[in-house]
Amino acid sequence: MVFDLKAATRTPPKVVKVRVRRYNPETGSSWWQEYEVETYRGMTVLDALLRVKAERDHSLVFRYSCRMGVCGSCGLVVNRRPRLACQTQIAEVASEGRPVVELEPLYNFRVLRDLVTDFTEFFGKHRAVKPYIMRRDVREREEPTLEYSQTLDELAEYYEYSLCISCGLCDAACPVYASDPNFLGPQALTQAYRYVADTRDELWEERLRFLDVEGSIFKCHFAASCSAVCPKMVDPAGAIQRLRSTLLKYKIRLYRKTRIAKVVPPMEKREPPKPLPPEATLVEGVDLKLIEEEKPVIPVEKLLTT
Amino acid sequence: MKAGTIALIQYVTAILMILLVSWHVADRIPWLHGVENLPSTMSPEIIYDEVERFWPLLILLSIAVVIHGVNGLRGMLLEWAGSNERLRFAVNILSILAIIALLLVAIHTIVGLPELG
Amino acid sequence: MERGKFRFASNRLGVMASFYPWIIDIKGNPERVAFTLHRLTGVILVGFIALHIVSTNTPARAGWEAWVEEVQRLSGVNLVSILFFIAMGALVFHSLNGIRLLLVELLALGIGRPEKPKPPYIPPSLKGYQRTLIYVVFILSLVIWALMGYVIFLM
Amino acid sequence: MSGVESVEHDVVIVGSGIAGLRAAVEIKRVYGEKVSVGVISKVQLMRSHSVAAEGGTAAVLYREEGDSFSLHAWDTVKGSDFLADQDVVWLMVKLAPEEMRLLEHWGIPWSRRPDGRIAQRAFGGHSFNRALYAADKTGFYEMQTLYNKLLEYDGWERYDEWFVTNINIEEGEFRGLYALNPRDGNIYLFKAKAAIIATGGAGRIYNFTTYSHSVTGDGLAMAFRAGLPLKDMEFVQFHPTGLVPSGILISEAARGEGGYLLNSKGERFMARYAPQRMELAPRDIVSRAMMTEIMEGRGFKDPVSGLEYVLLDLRHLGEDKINEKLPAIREIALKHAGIDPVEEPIPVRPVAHYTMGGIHTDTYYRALDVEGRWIKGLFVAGEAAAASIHGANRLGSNSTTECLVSGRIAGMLAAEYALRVKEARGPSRERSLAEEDWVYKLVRRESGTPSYQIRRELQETMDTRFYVFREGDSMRGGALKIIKLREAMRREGYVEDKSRVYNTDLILAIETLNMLDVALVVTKSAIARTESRGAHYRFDYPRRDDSSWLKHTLAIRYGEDDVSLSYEPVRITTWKPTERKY
Repeated sequence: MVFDLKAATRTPPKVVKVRVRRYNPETGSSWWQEYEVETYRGMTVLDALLRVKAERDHSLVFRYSCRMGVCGSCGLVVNRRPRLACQTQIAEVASEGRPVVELEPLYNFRVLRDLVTDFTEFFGKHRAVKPYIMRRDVREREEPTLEYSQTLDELAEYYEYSLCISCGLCDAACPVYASDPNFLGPQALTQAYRYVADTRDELWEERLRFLDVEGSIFKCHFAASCSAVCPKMVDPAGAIQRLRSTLLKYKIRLYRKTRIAKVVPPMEKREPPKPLPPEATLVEGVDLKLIEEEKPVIPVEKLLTT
Repeated sequence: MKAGTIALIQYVTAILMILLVSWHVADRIPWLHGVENLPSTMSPEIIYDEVERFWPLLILLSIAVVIHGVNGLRGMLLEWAGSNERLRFAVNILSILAIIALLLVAIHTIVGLPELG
Repeated sequence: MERGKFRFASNRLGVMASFYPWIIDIKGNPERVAFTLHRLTGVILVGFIALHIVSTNTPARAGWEAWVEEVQRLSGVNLVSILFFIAMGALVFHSLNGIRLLLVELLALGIGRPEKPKPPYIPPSLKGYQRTLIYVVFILSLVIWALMGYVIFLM
Repeated sequence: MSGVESVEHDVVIVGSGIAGLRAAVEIKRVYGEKVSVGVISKVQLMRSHSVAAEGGTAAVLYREEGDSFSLHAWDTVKGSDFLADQDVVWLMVKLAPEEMRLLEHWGIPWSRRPDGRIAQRAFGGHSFNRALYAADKTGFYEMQTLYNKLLEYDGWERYDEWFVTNINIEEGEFRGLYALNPRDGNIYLFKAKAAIIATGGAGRIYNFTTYSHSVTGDGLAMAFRAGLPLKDMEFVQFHPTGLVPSGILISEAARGEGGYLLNSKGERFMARYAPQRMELAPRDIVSRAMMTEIMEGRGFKDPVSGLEYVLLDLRHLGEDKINEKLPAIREIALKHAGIDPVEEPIPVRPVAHYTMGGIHTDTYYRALDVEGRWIKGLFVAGEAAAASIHGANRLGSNSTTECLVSGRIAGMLAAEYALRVKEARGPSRERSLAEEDWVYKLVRRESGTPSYQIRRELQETMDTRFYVFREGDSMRGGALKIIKLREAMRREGYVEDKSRVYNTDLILAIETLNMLDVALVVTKSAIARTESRGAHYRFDYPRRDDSSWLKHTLAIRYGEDDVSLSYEPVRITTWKPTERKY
């Protein structure tokens, strides 16, 4: 999301009206409820909600956890724009002229109660794109000798897309996701591209082939709302365009992944180990060199039978 | 058909159309034909001449345009159909029928063009 | 493991999201407007093409006289010519924006390179040259459309 | 309600942070379909507090360049103020490098050197550049990698947002646990052959803390209620740099990359306290230095919250270096305090950051009772465990390493144990009904004190009386206060929301009960330890006292509002305790 530094550092209006679209699953009724909240400079939407819950209405339900913008729990719609409650300053969304903060549950998700939405489908779609490294050298992958080599340029190719915190804001903003329940959605597709672009992934062809279906990348038509609302600057719109371009080139045999990461060679230069400081006094009879070279053993049999 | 193949067709027809449609539209510019207004560029003589000389291009244009258009609409209808399999099937069948019907009309236009009286 | 006794509500925006961009706050997102217009003009054009193909069939079906008569309906300001004018506007925008989309979607051009986030956190695809192209498309469409209007209505 | 529905798995994992996920991945990748796993988490998977770890993960990666296991072990032991059990430290140090390479093979974007190898950087208390990092979102990437890796496998079930209320231990054996399903408000019994508790620490007993709102010490409290001993709970680490006023962590990487700490006179005051390491001295030393500066009047005061602070200055690093190495810190300062570190220094003060203590375990993360017998089928991993790697003070970047290593060991042992046991034994029916009653009696009450008020008072008490500097009388006052709050919560704790779906009001009330349990143990253990060691610093006993206090505290439940303390010797296998100086 384009970050408006000036708006965020302003002082918000003294009192704002927090309007919440609530929903009760036991009766199936939905209504708007309004709370007045006193603000201070630096107050976020989450702070306001927490204050309402603690002091005004204990039955208001919303998700939150880390309050520092990395866990992705608190995605909701603030004044008709999907945002993270914890990193949206009241001052950004309310002004003296319109001291109102309208909160709705994330669009395009099922509402469970008040501002809490159902992420089952979302996580399922994330899983459907196989978001993990696939390799032919399975043995090396599970019993590593050394690390796979990856240069800074190769890292930069996918790094941006790996920042995704699965908050669901992109899917809430996407116009295609809104009308087509089969669409995988920007979040899942971005993760698919993150692994296509990663040099460590070897079975990219398989990934491209199963993405070549209805409801996948070809439903995207670059409304770019996903990138516009992404709180972590993941740029799903860019990723999907690259993924589509890659897939189409691959279909007409113009694309091959040229660089597949290999395990780095063992290090040649040898330096003597840095000595321990003089105050490290050993217990009598201990040979540090021996312990240093010892392999760690876990006596499973003994542990589980006693 | 694979979704990627359909998408490729959509893009290829798009490229074709950018060329063909601009030609097709440009041909209606009155000054090119030295006439006063738009309807005059569509006089039987000009049209007949055009079809005689460029009929393969016109056929190509109509194929591209019909496929691109109907397929585009199909995409939107499929979104609306969601996961209702019967609706999806109906949309796909109707699209194919629409493409065939429109192409038949277009071909008839060219094949059945009467001699200038 | 859910029991049936609770009702959970769908919050999908539905087809409206495609045709009414302001259903969400789209500040800093002209791509969304272009997307909506592209869809809208697409629908208009499908209708126009169907009609166009049927109407150009007139000479083959009913002879040249009928054709001349039909063409004459386009002169002056009337329902047919106004609809034709709208279709032409749709055509211009759809083609120009289509060129931009071909660059972006087919060739992944104009959307910048992946980069690490830094303030003020503008995603690469929103600051690539496709953004400039959007404004070019909007302005150029209007200019060409106006010219077409001159040809259709004023000559 | 006719009894409690039950769910059965071979292994249940409570908590889905790095340790919990690592355990699940270990079971799935080695034992595959043979062992079914249930992952229960009070938040959605991928949202645990582990995502907030920023700085790095320590491991000896390149011994060719002069690092050695001995050095890493020594740094850890010295950092712990010699309270660490040295055999566990060795185990962690030895297993760490493979964990790093496994993660690398599974897709984590470690920051790299230009030649394609993994980059490492300096970290407080480590005498070698051995902290691996992925920009400054290391914990987040480890979570993401493990979570994505887990998605590769079948035969496991996720229980997102299910809130575990109690674990059941009968006859020295794990016999199932209870969890509240938020979608229908029912309590389910989880029967399993083995369980792994990986619920993390208890930092939310403080208000000024770096922890997520979800870290309320639930696992520790459950174990405490089940009669298990909690070890070394008096040791709560204070990170030197928490953003004022929200408490959001400003990673140690900020100082690792060369940030200065300044007092109100503009001096780099660390020169007086740790002339060699300066800002990179261990956390407890930096925290105390900052508090000394503030108490001697060389700090600033925040007008809104009333918190006093010093400044962390990054301006000399320049915009490019900040954007390259510390993007998250700049983002946090901008979005949560409206401060651009490129132009202004950041206000910081010590903040509750890590619970060194936890559920008593042995070297291999098996949960033990107070006599040292294994509770069959029960394992503990991550921050919730106190195998005692961190002793009295944790070294930066050792926590994620421990989470990975302990997750692996616990996962492996739990799966092996599950394969050896024929069937999962559950509790008696009466026990299950009692559980329903325990949870819903809060909802049935018609009036009383809301849990928010009690929680706030608890946090205030902890913030003022159990902070960086502690003192006997003040702590005793705090303990009395906490006992009063416990009584208030028991007698008149009130849940206004009567709904069955997503009743977060109820969950907050149970959390408050848990927090009070943990706080009680912290206060009692802290009052008893009459010395200063690592993170536990007392004005009235400012010296370390090895002759009487080189031992672990074990606290078990005793009556309603008391704990009984016993002590266990530290396992010193390699190095003798010496004075700790930097």
